[in-house]
Amino acid sequence: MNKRWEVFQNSSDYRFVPYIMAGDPSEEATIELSLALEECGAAALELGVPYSDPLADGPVIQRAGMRGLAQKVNLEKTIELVSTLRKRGLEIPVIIFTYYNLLLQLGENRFLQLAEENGVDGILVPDLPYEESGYLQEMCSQNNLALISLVSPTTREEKLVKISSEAEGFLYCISSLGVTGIRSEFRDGLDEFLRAAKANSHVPVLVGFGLSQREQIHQFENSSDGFIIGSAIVKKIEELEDELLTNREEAIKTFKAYLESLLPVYSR
Amino acid sequence: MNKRWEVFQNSSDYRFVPYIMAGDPSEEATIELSLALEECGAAALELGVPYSDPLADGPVIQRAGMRGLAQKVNLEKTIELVSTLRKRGLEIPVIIFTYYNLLLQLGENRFLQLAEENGVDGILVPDLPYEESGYLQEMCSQNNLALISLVSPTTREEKLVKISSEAEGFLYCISSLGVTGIRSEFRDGLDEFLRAAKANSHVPVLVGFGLSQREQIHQFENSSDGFIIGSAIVKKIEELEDELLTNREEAIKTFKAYLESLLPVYSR
Amino acid sequence: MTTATVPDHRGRYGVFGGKYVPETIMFALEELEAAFNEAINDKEFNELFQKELAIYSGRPTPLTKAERLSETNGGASIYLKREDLNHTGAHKINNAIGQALLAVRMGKKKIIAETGAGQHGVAAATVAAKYGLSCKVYMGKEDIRRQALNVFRMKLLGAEVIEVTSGSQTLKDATNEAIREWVASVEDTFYLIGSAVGPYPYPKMVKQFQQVIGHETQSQFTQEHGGKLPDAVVACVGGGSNAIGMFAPFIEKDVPLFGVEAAGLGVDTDQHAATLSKGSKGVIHGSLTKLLQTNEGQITEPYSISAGLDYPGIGPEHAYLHETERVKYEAVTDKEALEALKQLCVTEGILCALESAHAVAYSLTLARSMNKDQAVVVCLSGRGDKDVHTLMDKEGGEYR
Amino acid sequence: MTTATVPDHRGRYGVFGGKYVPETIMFALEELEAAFNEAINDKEFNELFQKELAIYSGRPTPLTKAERLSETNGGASIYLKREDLNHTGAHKINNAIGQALLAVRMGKKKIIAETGAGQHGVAAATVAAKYGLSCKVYMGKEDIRRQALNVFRMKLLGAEVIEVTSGSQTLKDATNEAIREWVASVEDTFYLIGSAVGPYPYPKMVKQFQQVIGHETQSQFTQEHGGKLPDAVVACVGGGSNAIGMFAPFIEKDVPLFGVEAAGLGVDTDQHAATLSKGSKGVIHGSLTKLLQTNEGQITEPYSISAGLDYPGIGPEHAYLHETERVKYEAVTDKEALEALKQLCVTEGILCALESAHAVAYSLTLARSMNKDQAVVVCLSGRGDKDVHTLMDKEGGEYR
Ligand SMILES: Cc1ncc(COP(=O)(O)O)c(C=O)c1O
Ligand SMILES: Cc1ncc(COP(=O)(O)O)c(C=O)c1O
Repeated sequence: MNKRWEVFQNSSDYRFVPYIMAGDPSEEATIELSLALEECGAAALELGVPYSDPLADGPVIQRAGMRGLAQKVNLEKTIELVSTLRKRGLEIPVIIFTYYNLLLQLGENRFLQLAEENGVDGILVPDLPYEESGYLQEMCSQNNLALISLVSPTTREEKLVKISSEAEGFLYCISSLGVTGIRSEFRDGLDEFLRAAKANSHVPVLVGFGLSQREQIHQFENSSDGFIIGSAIVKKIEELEDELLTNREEAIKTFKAYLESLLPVYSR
Repeated sequence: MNKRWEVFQNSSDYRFVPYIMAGDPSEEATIELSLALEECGAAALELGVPYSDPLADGPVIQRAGMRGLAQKVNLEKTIELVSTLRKRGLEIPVIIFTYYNLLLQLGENRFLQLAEENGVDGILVPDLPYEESGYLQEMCSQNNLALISLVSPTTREEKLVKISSEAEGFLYCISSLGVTGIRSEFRDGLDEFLRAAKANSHVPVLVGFGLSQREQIHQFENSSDGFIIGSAIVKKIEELEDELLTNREEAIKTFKAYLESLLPVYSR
Repeated sequence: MTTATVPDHRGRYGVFGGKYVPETIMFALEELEAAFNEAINDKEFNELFQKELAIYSGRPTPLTKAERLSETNGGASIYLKREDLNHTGAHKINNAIGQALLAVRMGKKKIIAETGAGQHGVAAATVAAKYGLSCKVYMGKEDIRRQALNVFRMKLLGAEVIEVTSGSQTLKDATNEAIREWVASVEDTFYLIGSAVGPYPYPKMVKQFQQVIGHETQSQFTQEHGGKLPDAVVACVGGGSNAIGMFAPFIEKDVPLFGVEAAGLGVDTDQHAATLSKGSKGVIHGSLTKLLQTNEGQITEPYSISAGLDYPGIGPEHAYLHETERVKYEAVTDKEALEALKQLCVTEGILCALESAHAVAYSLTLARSMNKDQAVVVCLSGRGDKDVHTLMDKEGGEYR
Repeated sequence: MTTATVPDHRGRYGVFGGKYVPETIMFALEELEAAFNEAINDKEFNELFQKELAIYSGRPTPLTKAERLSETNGGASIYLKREDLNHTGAHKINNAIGQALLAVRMGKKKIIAETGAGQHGVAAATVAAKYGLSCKVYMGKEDIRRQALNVFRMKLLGAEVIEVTSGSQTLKDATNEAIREWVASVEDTFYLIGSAVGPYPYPKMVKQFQQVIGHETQSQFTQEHGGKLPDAVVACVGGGSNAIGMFAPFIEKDVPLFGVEAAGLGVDTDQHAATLSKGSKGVIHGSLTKLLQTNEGQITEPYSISAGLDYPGIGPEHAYLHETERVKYEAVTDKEALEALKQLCVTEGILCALESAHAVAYSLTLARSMNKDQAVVVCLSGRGDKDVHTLMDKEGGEYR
């Protein structure tokens, strides 16, 4: 485990992990947004890679992907962006969120090499379930990269135990069925599922999918070690698109204000 | 047999029998046209009854039927028109040319009664072949009305002999396959067919369907006793439609001139 | 029962039937009659016909129990004889194959046909292509406009589609025109009539080629029900070919039979095609039958939402079966047919032809008046793909 | 041969196949796999499936010898497996019935499906109506516009058609969206996939339900030919369901097999759907297979005149059969397919689907290279009624 993960895991904070799309609305914006997120308390960063067929994502992130694609951002460029982020001072772990096909085309070895060269800490492949992840898991272990595992309320008990206990970086607990997006309600029995995950995991257990309000975040603070927010933040970025391209400084200020309103005090 | 048929049958002329549509373009026009035809040498007159579905007729007579229908001329009115023709001096036999359905709806008995009352001499039903005509044939015989029979180049020898020998009024020899209309050529072997008809018939044998020019008429003068012209005359009437409605006298003059150009000298 | 002796040797079903055609084509009817009689007594011809029905058109068509439709509706069970599964989508092909094989046997190289909505035209063009015959299809100008897709299909199949501009420019005029053409080309041309109408021997011939519907139904039903016959048999009636084919084996048996005509906007309006319910005796297209006409004998234009029922006449055997009361003829409105079509869609996943929907509609009424342990068989004469445009127009915004 | 052991227990055909889906639906795939394996080992289920195929869809479909087509073309005899005669007009219904029966067995009340041209959507809506399930069909906005008739048919059948506005608004996006919906409603919803694609066990399941095509063909052909097998078998390949169903019983036998992809405007242009000929290894819709993509892995929009072949991926078993060279995959252009469609029309009276026309086109080439005493069997996967609009647009004035 690298230094950045150590800090992440040893933190006693209720961890905030944001998701943003690389290149949305520009590479420079992504850099500034990432730095702003760290400043506002992000414990790690998920960096999405634009993809033509993001079948685990809802409309908000789909649109972000389209914007990223329009910027011709691909997996390689996304990884290289991490190097820039490091140069600009980003210290939190960065996880590349990519669909499997992009990884396949780049080649797993090349990915690992680039990840290492550019300061990437983890990878999350939403369409690579545990059953299919054996090879990548092994390669990642050998290369000191965390392959982030997901578990869902529909994950069978036995499998939940297995995934939880093998998880690296953090364990991503899907808080609701469906694709990424903003939700107003969560399933019953979620706490139980989270507790079972926590009981078996050696790494922080984070809850994600659909969180968009401070109250929702509070809901999980006893049963988890942190939370992931994607669509709500990406939506804000969408709103700020024009400003981010023309008057970035102002936009970043607005963005930070939004984050402060969203986040619980303890995670800032 | 009535007087008019006697004159017709005893004539030594090459007989000209025209066909016109009742009510085309008006009842009055039909009267004047009929008289003009007699004046120009017609030996008998076929008076068509407008019908919605004239399946033995080509486009020219179909259109004439539409004009007649527009004048609300029906079978009964057509028969009554004959009475007017008689009053106006027409002396040649008049044959009502009607599709069978019109006759059926009027009722065969009623038809016979009206025919008698109005001076009708014969009836021709193009869709009532020999095989179906037994009853009507008998009724006509009893009422002194000629049911005009048709034979075609496709009529079997045996049947040709039978129909020819039973024919009344005149025998209608169809000179070409197809519906009524104007044709420029006739079948080979037509003379032979006509001669066979003549050999068996007790009444004049007339040739019809498609004749429109003097030369065509000459073609049959040795093998038949006369000819029927329908579409060519009806077409002329169609050309004269407006004039027949607005300046009938002039129209009738033109019509007569046309007839003179059409007809062989001997049949005028 | 009463029909064992019809048609008589003059082609009469009681007073109905006969050959009311110009003398010019009488020889062709005789030639056809002779060839037909010879063919149906020839084992080889019958076997060939059966083989073509099987390997080309996909017969036997199934008899599908409409479980959810029956349940929803209550009363008797409803069975569907699936003529919609035939090649080209309706029963029309049975007859077209039969007549085309006969044409080939007679050495004819050309066929002509009339069509209204284009279903028979497509069937005729299909068999012409299959057996290497040339094909002219007569179609009213108005119908050509309404049925552009079928016109295109016929042309794809190599047929010549001839626009008929006479009269009301619809089916009856197309038929007139086809007969006119036949008169002109009778020596080398086979006229392939599309329903159980026309001069003798057509009504008999069409019945012969369509009775496979009834025979299959009988054997399928009895097999499933230990020899029992259905308690009622229902078919729609345009010219009457699917109905007569369906009824054929049951006429002599103790099975209630129902023919369903199109009532259009209602039999009490002047917008319907209920020939038997509202027509009178007359001659149309070579046959003495019942038809819609003025009291002077001018044939009137019928109306129905379904183009295949939109015919002013009816086959002479139906006129006879109506007069002898062997078959009951009912009329179903556009609206009732549409409702039935939709109900069949959502309960059975079958989009039937608008024509067939008339039979389905009546079968629902009938089934409701019967017991749960009884069974009604309906002839589903065709599929509804051809009618989707009409339905879309009808439904307007509702489905769009 | 080489395929006796595929798929392996992880759903792999060699390297291809697998389950590349979000963790949320993994349990549903397991549940499905278990239910499926149980069902196909249950005599009652299999009998029910066979019965529904027979009495609802009209199976067996015939194997028609295309005499005039073969003659015109020269060379081997061509036989057509008539999937066009199925209820709803294509082989798609075989699979839809199978999956719907499985859904019912699993106690699911809702089905979802994706569709491109609407053929699978109609099949899904059909079986949903028949078995009393609710049905949502995902369809790209662009396809909804192009296929208004099929959209209307689905609605008539009671299905909800959901417009997909993401991505290129076509089939691949509709599939993405259906999967998203499935992820959200996985607990009570059955995803009815329309081709031999998707995560395991779908490719296996679709093959299982489509193999009736090949089994019937084998028995029909051998019966007619004293036990001899055909000399070649040809099928078009979109996702690959009709082809895999047709090939199934022949894969282990010594019969040359040919899959035909859509070459669109030509495999050397960028307007084609020749996944195997021109694609590369990748993951699409839950399965590792070959697909059309940029070298960075963005999936590209394929093109074919036939909407059913217009898919950027292909079932994983085909990728495997391609790699092992057990099946030869060829590509046929729009133009060649159109020519073949027309030739089949005028020689056999059969208007086939544009998809199927690709298989027909290649079979002509193949037959020409073979002897008169040999036989090629082509899977005529569907009828062409649905394509008449496209053909009319293509032909422009020529047919109008
Ligand atoms: C599907 C279908 N059913 C019924 C009919 C009516 O014809 P018939 O009464 O001859 O069966 C037609 C005629 O076009 C038709 O297409
Ligand atoms: C008639 C027909 N054939 C073939 C296909 C291609 O699908 P598959 O490759 O799954 O058979 C389709 C798909 O819509 C179709 O409608």
